[in-house]
Amino acid sequence: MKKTERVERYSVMARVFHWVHVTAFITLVVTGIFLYVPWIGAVAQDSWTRVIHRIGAVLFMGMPILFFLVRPRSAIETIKEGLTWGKEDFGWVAAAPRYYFLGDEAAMPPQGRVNSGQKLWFLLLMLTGPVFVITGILMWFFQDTLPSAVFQWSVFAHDVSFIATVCFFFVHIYLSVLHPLMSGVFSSMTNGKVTKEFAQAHYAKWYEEKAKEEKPSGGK
Amino acid sequence: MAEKAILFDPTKCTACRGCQVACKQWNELEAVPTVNLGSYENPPDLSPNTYIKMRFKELEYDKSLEWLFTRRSCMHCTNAACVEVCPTGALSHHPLGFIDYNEDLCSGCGYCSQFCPFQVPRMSGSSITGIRKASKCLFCADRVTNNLIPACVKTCPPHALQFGDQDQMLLLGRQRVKELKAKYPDAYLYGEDELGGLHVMYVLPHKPTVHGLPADPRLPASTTVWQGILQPAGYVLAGLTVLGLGLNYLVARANVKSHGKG
Amino acid sequence: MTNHWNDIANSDCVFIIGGNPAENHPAAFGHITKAKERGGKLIVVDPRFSRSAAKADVYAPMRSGTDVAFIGGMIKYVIDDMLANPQNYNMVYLKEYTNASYLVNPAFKGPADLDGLFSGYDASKRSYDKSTWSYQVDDKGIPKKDMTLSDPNCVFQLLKKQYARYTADKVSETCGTPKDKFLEVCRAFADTGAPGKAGTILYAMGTTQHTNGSQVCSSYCVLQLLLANIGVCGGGVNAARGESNVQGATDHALLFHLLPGYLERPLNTDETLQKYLDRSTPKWTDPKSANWVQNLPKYLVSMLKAWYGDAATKDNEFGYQYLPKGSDNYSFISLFHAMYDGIIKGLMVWGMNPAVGGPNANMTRKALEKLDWLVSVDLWHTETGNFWKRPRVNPADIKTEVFALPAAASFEKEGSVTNSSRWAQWRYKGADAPGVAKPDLDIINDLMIRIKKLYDADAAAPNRDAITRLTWDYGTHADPHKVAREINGYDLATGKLMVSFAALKSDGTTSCGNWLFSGSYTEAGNMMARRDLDDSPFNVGLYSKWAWSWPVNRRIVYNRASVDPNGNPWDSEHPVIKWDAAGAKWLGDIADGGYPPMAADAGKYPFIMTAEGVARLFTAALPNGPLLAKGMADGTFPEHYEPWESPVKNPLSGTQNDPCIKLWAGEMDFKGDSDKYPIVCTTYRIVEHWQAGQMTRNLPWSVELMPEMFIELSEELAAEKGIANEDMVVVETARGKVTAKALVTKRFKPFRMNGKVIHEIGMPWHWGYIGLSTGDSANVLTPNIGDANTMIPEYKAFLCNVRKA
Amino acid sequence: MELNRRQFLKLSGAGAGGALLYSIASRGAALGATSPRTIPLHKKVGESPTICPYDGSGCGFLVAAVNGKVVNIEGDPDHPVNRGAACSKGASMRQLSADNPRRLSKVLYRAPGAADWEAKDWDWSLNRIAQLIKQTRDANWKAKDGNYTVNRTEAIAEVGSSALDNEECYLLIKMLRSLGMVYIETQARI
Repeated sequence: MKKTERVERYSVMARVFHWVHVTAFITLVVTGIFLYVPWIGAVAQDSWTRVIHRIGAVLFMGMPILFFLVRPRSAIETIKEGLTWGKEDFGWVAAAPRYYFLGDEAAMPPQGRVNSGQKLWFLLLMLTGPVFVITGILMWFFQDTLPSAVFQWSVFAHDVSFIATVCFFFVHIYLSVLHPLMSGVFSSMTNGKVTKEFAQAHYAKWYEEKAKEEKPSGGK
Repeated sequence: MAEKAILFDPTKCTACRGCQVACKQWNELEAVPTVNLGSYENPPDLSPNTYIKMRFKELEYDKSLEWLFTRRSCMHCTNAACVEVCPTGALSHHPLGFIDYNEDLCSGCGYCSQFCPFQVPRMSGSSITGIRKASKCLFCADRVTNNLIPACVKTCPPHALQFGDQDQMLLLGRQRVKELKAKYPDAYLYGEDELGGLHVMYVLPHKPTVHGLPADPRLPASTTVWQGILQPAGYVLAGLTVLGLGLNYLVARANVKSHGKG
Repeated sequence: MTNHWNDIANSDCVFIIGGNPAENHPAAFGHITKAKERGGKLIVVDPRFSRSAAKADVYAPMRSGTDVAFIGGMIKYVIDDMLANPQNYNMVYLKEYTNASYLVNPAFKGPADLDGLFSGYDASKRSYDKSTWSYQVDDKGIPKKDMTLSDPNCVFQLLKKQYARYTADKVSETCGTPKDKFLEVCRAFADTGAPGKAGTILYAMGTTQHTNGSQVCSSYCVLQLLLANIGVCGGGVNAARGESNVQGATDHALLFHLLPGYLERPLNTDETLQKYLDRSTPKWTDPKSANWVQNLPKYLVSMLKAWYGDAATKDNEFGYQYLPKGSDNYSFISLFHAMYDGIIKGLMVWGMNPAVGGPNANMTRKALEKLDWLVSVDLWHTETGNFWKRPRVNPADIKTEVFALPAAASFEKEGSVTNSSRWAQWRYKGADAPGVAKPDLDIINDLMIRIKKLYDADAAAPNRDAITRLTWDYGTHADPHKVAREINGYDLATGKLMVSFAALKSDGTTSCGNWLFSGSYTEAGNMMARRDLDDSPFNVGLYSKWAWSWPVNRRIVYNRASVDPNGNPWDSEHPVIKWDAAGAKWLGDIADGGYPPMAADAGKYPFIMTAEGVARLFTAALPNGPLLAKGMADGTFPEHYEPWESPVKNPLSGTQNDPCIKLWAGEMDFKGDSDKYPIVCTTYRIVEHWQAGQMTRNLPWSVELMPEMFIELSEELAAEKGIANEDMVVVETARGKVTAKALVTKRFKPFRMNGKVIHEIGMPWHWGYIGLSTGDSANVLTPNIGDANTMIPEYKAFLCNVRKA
Repeated sequence: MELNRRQFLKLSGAGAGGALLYSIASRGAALGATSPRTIPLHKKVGESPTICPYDGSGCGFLVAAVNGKVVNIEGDPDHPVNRGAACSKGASMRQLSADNPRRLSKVLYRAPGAADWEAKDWDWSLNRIAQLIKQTRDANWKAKDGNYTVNRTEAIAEVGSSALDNEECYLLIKMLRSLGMVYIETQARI
């Protein structure tokens, strides 16, 4: 059987960063959720969740920083990408309900390397990540020195971020794993590649740019 | 079961501080290293090894000197911020009214110590590792659930501390305030209404702030907004998200199939 | 205490002066609170605003050492008020139960006549010829009386004359007390003079530790007698004692001048038992006086029988000659002078720490270096036991052989202690002592067994029989019950335990180690171990079946003064005793002597322990009797004298100091003058620590509460000296200096006396150089000067200067 | 006005998708909030009556010990003087016990000029003390003062103790006077 043609979406580096970050995030969620849901709180006794939460926090804070240090250019590009909103993005917003519910692919304008939904997820993380980090650090290191109101509102802000992030995280997982239209997306974060068809269907703009880029360079 | 309360009458207290030591004796708490801070007061603050301390204050009132002695310990609130924010159930309302603390359940999050309007609970251990436990006055839970009175109350030579049914203590406290009114127009029974009623009430000759107590202790606004609005909102949002995604899954699966795509 | 702790709750007015029960006797405050809840008032007079003062209804500051001036002013207030409003006072009590009506020798002159002195003073001897301090007697030797109290030579008129100088203005000028505060105190306490009302005076070492401390106590007695407050519920003159068994140690005569039960020591001149008894047994001819102390021979002979058993016979004066005799003053200050001078070569220290607790500590510590040997029996290392390794000395230079013997703590052994209420209470062994530590009883027993063995083997040793014939049959481990029974005494004919001292005999047929404790351990059992809370019949808190109180389980002494001459209580609400005419017996407390009421034919005067049978407003000097019967050393009435070191001239007379105090002239005895040392200094205790500190400065919990030595001074003085709170300051006297943290407080205020500002500072004396918490000892500052009667050091008022360190 | 968490939820959470989840989640808290814990006493309270060794009030205390070691000391609730009360000193009495490493647990001896203590046994020490007492007494015996026979020694003194039991005080004074001692003082004098 002839192999389906595949295109690379994420480098090894990107995938490692992604999964380590995911691990940190899930660790934080799991060890954090004990403080949110009282009836499982008993599991959290004797502070082990606090220790793990702190380790997770270091990873969670550390990965983006590391990424910045290792791949400063692509990090900046990623941020630029997330902040750059064109007409396709507004088109995406308009088309999203039909697209995701009814599979109306025609309504969806062609998307770049990341679609607008992913941009939103990224932006949210850009927002909540620092909130987590700053309030986390305040609560971690400055609880005895700053007024307790700072801690109290830090908990609040940490929680707001938590709720928003977790809800969006559900969406993220759902779209990555379960949504019928997205059946190919998961592999992009495992082996880094998607099929040509998938790329064309979901990231048409990106696929075309990529195809153009590859030709002059002689390709493989 | 009738709720119990402690009534503290600073006008009878002689600051012998038997309560401070009796508490340590019963609860096996070690002495805190201290230095003299230009006053009789010590240790300087509550700590994991100090559940109760007396505050000393010199005050000129009505042309004569007063030396105020005020108890500082857990107030065992009815509307208790610590219980509201405790995520693990380590802090809870005991049917006898006091805030029961089950150290085994404490995860060391420190919320109680940060949300308490009286800044009572203290953390032992390290906030860096997070390996720690909260500590605070236990209301001598093992004693009071075995028909003994709390160690601090029992030890008080001038009967400045009394223990009994909350309504009884209320009556005593009101009576005492009435007696004090002649000399102290500001006399006040602190804890009758504060935070839904405290299980440690003070007969105050002066305004609460003079005694170093918050005039109007409340649950911090953050507690209400966080516990009262945000937390449930979080459940609602998460629920809605999951519901929405499920709905989407059902709809999308049917539609995407009908489009004939795989 | 004439009364007891629980009885304070019965008081209508609790007057605390020279004491600070909130800090030093906290349990008292349970009873004071009850008194206040009943509507009673609390008065506190103290140089500083103490934790007791913080609870007072009336607080009056008073410069240290001016107690007699203050009380004298109150006495004047009461006498003046009494003459104006006799209906407000118990005049029957005054006339019938005190010597107010007794006529005094017309040759007697007092300070009002002699510028602060009494008649008979010999300046070269610094003592009085007391021959004029006597009563006018009739041909039967019975004192003459004037029941109208108007004869100029009657005690009441002499008293009035004595205190006429003590006006409120003079008190204010002398004591620095604002006049309105002084009068407030007078009014509040004088209210207790009404029949049925009672006021109590609660005092401690702030009263006694003065060169005229005994006279301060006397002044309380005079005041209380004028107000009819002695013998009644809620009244009395009540010394709060500072150690768990300082009462018992005194009762058992661990004091140079006594034998057990307050019997006087034999003097050089008491060559025979008979001479001793003749001298110390009071004689009185008034048939209405019980003169209980005339029974003294029975008590002494019974004690000798307990000590020397079969070796005490009529033929050898019951072993009287085995007792050492001495007339010199061997009191604490003398003792350390003798040690300093090399006379004392060996010292046993039993649970005491004189290197911290004694006055002029630098000299005390230096004196210890002169010893050949020192034995310290204690629970802890003490400054005394470790004097050879104190700061700034080289142990190699000190040749003293030192032993530290580990003793068991109170709850690691069994035995009894006597509290301030005179209650002997049994306590039990509840835990094990550490290591090889053992009860003092075993240590004493074991040591004496070895000493006896040495003397058994040495026939040539001087006065050997005193040791070898001493009964000492306690076995290898002394049983406290056996000792307690020996103290209680036996009827030697029957071998039965004595029921009370009333049955003791002087013929050698009874034994009793200490007559005061006779009845404490009877055939019915150990009375001191009783735990029955029955308070019948009057429910006034006597708790007569709880433990046992000397004498004869009497809870309030002089209780016959609580009833009228017919035996009916002055205060029917709080009766101590009551005569049941039908049953011809007393109900309630054990009455002072079983006699019927005074008005009955067989009745006696109420104060059975004085020769006169009445209480003394005027302390006459009687020819025979125990120490006090022979009068006070320094006068018949309390008279104000300034402390030995004082910043002012005595405003009340030209006699500056108590004229009878012994002045020391050792090479380390220094007196400071007010030019160099203008500030009054006083020392005291705080609730968190105890005495010389070894029992609390080694306990982490106590140290946590009060971690450091400190010095308290007023905001005004601090400003003057540029001292801020928590600064280190140096306090210096003629004897030494201490450095400690300053505690600047509103609780000390400068005294304004006749325009002159006098500062006073104070400090606790608990610290020393050994222990978990260490610090400078306040007693480095205090002088070697003692009370004219007791030689208790004047710790409470001396002169100093203070500066920032 | 303060709405507590449960009240608020009743009002706001009902009907929402998460309400079910919340009600499950909060049940644990609701139970925890009123846990009728009866907590067993963590140690014995007291059994052996004693009297406070500090001031002269004579307060009653109860000592509880396990295998001879003190686990608790607190006021004797029946005692008429203190009715169970204890000041800071009385309440700290337990730290007087053998558990306090500062307690003397050995017989210690310091030889003349020595820089430190050395441990000895009772036998040696008491024999030595007995000898010292005898030597000092006999060598400084005063049979006469002027014309009077006085039979005393002024070379040995004893101070204390108001910390002893009555029975101990009595045996002590009996011993001291039999030795002819006159320099005998206790805390009462100072």
